Amino acid sequence: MSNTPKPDAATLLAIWKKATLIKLNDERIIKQMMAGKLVMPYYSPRGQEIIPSALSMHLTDDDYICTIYRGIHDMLAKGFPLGELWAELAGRATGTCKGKGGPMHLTHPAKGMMVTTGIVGSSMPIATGLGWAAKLDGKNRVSVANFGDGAANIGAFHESMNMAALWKLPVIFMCQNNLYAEHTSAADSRVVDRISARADAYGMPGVTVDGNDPDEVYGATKIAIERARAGEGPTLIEAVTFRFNGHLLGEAGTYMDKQLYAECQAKDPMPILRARLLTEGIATEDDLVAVEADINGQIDVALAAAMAAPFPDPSELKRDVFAQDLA
Amino acid sequence: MSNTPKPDAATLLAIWKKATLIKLNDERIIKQMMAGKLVMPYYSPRGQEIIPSALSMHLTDDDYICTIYRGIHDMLAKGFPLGELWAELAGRATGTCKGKGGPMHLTHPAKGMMVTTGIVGSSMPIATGLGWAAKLDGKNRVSVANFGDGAANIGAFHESMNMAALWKLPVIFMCQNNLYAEHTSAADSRVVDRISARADAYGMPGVTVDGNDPDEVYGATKIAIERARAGEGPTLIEAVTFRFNGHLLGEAGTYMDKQLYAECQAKDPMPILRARLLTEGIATEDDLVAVEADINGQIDVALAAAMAAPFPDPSELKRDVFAQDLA
Amino acid sequence: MTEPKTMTPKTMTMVEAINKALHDAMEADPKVLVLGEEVGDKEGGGVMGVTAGLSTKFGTDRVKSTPITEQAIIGAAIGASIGGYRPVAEIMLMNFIAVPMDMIVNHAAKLRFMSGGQTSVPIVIRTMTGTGFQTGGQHSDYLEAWFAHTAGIKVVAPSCPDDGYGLMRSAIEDNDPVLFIENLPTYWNPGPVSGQHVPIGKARIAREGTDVTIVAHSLMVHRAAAAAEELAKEGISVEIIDLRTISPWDKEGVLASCAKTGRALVVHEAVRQFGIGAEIASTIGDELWGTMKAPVKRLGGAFSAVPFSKPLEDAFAPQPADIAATVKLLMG
Amino acid sequence: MTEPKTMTPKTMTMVEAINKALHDAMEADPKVLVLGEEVGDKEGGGVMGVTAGLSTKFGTDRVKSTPITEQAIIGAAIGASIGGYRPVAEIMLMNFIAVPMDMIVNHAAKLRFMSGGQTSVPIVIRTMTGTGFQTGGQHSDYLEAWFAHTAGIKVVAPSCPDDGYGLMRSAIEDNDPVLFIENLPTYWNPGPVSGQHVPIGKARIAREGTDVTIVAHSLMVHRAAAAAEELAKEGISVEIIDLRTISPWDKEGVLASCAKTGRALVVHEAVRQFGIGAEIASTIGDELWGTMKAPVKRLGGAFSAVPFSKPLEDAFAPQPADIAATVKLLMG
Ligand SMILES: Cc1ncc(C[n+]2csc(CCOP(=O)(O)OP(=O)(O)O)c2C)c(N)n1
Ligand SMILES: Cc1ncc(C[n+]2csc(CCOP(=O)(O)OP(=O)(O)O)c2C)c(N)n1
Ligand SMILES: [Mg+2]
Ligand SMILES: [Mg+2]
Repeated sequence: MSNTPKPDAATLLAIWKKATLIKLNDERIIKQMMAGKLVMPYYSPRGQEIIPSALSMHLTDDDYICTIYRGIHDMLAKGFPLGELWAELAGRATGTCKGKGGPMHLTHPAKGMMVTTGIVGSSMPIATGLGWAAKLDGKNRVSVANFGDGAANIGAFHESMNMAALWKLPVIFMCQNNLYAEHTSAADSRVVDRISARADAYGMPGVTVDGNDPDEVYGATKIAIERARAGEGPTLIEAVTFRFNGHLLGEAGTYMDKQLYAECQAKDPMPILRARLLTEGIATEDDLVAVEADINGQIDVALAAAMAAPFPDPSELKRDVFAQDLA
Repeated sequence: MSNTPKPDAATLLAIWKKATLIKLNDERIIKQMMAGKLVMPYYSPRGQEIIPSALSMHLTDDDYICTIYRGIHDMLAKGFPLGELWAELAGRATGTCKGKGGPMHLTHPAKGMMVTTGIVGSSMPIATGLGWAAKLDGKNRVSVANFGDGAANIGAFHESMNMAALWKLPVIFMCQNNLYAEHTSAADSRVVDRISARADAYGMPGVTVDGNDPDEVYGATKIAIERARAGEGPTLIEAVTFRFNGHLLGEAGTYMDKQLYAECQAKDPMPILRARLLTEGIATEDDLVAVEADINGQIDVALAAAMAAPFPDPSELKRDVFAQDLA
Repeated sequence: MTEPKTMTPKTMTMVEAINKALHDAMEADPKVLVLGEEVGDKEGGGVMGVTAGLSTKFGTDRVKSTPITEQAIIGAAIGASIGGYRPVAEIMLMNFIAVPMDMIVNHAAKLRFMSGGQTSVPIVIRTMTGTGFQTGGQHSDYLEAWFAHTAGIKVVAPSCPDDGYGLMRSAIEDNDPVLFIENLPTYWNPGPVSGQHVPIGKARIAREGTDVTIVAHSLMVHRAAAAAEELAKEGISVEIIDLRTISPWDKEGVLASCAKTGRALVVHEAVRQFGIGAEIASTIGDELWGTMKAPVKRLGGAFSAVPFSKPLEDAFAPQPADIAATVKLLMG
Repeated sequence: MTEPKTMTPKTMTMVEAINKALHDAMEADPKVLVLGEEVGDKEGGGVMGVTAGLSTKFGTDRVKSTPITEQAIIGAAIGASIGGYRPVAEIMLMNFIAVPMDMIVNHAAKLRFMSGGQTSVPIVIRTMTGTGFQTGGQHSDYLEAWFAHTAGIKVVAPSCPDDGYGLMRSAIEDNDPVLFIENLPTYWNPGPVSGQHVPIGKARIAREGTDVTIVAHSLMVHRAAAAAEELAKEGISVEIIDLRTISPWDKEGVLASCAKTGRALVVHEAVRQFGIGAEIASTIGDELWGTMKAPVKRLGGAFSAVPFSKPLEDAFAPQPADIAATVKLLMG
């Protein structure tokens, strides 16, 4: 991957900022949940911050993304407004989905965040359709389908990849391989080592990158997105990473290989990138602390506003079922 | 494919006999339908005779097969009794399925013919399950999933191939690639040329053979079945062939490439194999004519018996819904 | 319920009427797309010709033949609709709708609600079904009940070409997903087509009468009509309500007719048990409590898969004679 | 309906009861298999522990954790069952059942009939669901109506550990496919378990009463019981029929109770429209025509996806207060 495009210093800093927002936001969610102040099923993306942060360097608000229950990092990287996020997590009427969707269905089309799904594999066919719309529009938009390693074994993966390749749609299939699907390891899910190798079956380029390395993710996504914008069709990217807080917050995690966990911890991208920014002189400790403080401040505001906001009225059950309200 | 096992003279003759039964049976069905004496949706396998005929040389009644609406050739090659076949096609109470299943659901477990499905792709997950049963039984049985080229684009293909490879099940995925899926050509269905290449995605061997060549089909299926019986897992075989009577009997066929059709006609396996038997001195013209006459005689008997048999009583709607009859 | 049509109609088959509606809709709105297996002219314009001519006229960008890939077909339609288009997706036969069920029920029907109204899924899913051609257990089912039970998707099923045209135009312009069910055996029956839109959610009085109300849709409207003809000879006056829309169904229209006749029979081809007739019958029983002259009856398909053999297939779904017999039972 | 149990019962949660049933069934019959996502002990013995201990005890050949591959899971179960086994397949949550819908409805439910009885599919499909944990639109639905409308598959839904144990044993021994619906929010409620088989198709009188019959299943039995307690204070005597089996449902048992009380309310958590309550209500209305004292009422989930926000989620499904209010309405 040595001759793939690399992020410059400013971009690297921008990636870190997004990643830090994701990480601090995750910590705050967990804190609130532990304190019993927030109740929801939470699939923490802690550890996967770099993938969407680097990817989103190449996206505009016009580009589409679809993601999964674990996709808060994808959303934040694409610019999801914090206030509407927290209000949604708290089930308030001021949430982006008026509290109807919750963490598993975060949606914000104003910034291209079209669908969050709780059904494994289902982000892919829909993102493929958005790619079709993008192609018809002729505005060089791309559509990103985020999904996990486990999703690579379900039928919807196969059908979407085949259709997107056949129709040369501007779709980036972004497989965030965090080594586990719920409690199931890769070895118990498939024989082949690399998910990216499955791209061959569709005549599509496929590439595996270190999902914790901003250079690799930045480079691979740049190539894929340029390819898509140029009308050359979809790419499958497998970004290898890890999720530190298990599948669902609160689980025991006994299924996880302890040695593997330790190895992954040593590769936690957040301290590594932070250290790198300092080492490479891209920022000073003060700079970084200031960014962190600023982000925490933004979260404070969003959280406070969310908690103060009203819950939706029961009559909301009759709204948004159809375009026209139910009687 | 030069060092793969080849059929000896007796086996070649046996393959031709099965193939001839399939061909003559097909001709008779069409004759009856044209005369208005048989009414049903008919998906003729004319042109695909060699595939199951050669494959079944390696199967016993204990081995399982699942097939599709176009699978009468698969059934006959495995030994489906003609009388129960014709009675079923004629919708009679004496049919193998008592007239309830019809041509799309031919079943005859006594000889290992477990499921015929009308839903594209669905033979594969079920054959995979039969492979699981076979493995648990520990009797070296194999399970064959027959399906078409079009089915290779549906999700069930992906899921079954992955599971069978992961669990090392004794399954033969037999893709009968007849170049069309209904009215859709390969080029409009997928980017990759060879369906067998998709086996790589599952860590499974995949091979493409000329489905009209008894040597190639015999050899590839022998290897795959031996592999399966030895506990080494599944194989994907793509047997390239053609179906001469279109998708559904009676269709116009205007979608078909005329030149391709002519090329395929020149490769019709039935006259070629017949000529070969004579050239190689495996049989005399008299031998072959005698076989043909015998088969036609058998069909006469089956047909006459079917037409004389009673239709099922309407009370049959209450039977076989559950193990216990409905009230 | 809607007023009778007044324009001079043309005679068309159902196939022609739906084909014309698709042509007119694609002409009227460049955002309308068509996709599905064999829908393009290269593949014959649909196995039954319902989409004939569209790809030639509107191009293969807007009219896309697909591989056999029902999950991706509906997924593509959902995605394109969220992206601003109005795709009409074909699922060749209704039994195959089980394959993309997740896409339809968990996604198409729910995205508007789950997003708090930020996204909408204005797609039409066309599908065909019906007993009568001996296509057996996996090619004949009516499955409208599954979708009527699903909030967020509308279900329509025309019985005549005029409604075929008019409901298709309305379905495409509707801002929500619509499942559009076509009956195969009556595809080539001719009928007048006025070219008017037919509102979703409004039933049609297919025959006026005073003694008994029969509520039906799709093929069963014709079987009910045949029964009504016979019953008329015996002096029994049957009113037939063609639901046209199954969800949201025209409760007011149905109740008004039942209030008038005091007797009701609901007929559908789908399996009777837990079919849509149950909702309609229990609603009539509840809302018109104390005013009906007889219990509300239901007829539907047998509790079995659809059989292949002709005599069994004929016995599976309600026939005019079954309908007439049940009406007589209601007349006491 | 069945007689009350007489053995000395142990106290167990629903999770423990079903787990024990699986253990006992696997012990009793070497042909019983278990498969699904995370069902093995390596993966935690099921996300809720329902299959805990099985793979350790019976080995990973008989108890197989699968990839995320619902079509292959059900396909594998069907194939293995035709091959002579009795697989218990888990679909982790009921909404995900939309993914293998084709396998269940077009195959598992139909193969016996379409083969004229030559093959059978003795599988159990376990699944879990229910509102209450704010899991939102794609993780909470009750979809029993789809399967009740499908000939060839049975549907059961226990409300208490005793029935959880007994129905699971019967389901596994049944020679037809059985969909087994577990309620998540009451998984850990303890109750007595007698260790007896519970026959499929027989309802249970969960509470005896004389004024009104409430027909319910799963969680709604508990909500009905809470309502009945309140109503008792006002002198209204409620009889609660716990259906336990939804298809084939215990018509005789339900009708006997309704004939006694003369008033009926059917309650389920699934969306009310076209839900299973409609079949039951319209059957009561028809069969007990002229003898009921009030119209048969139905309560069910709202006509929407299940919402995330707590107050909305609470308003979605019938609460004891809604049930009590409807009973009072029936009492006039
Ligand atoms: C169709 C379907 N099956 C099962 C589930 C339950 N489930 C939720 S997340 C998950 C694991 C998914 O793993 P992966 O795709 O690797 O994504 P990750 O959670 O690791 O990000 C499973 C099995 C589901 N949501 N949808
Ligand atoms: C899930 C599903 N979708 C669509 C169909 C309609 N259909 C029946 S056969 C067929 C073509 C199948 O082609 P292929 O797999 O190549 O098999 P062939 O008929 O050529 O033998 C289609 C689309 C179906 N039966 N099932
Ligand atoms: Mg994962
Ligand atoms: Mg083909």
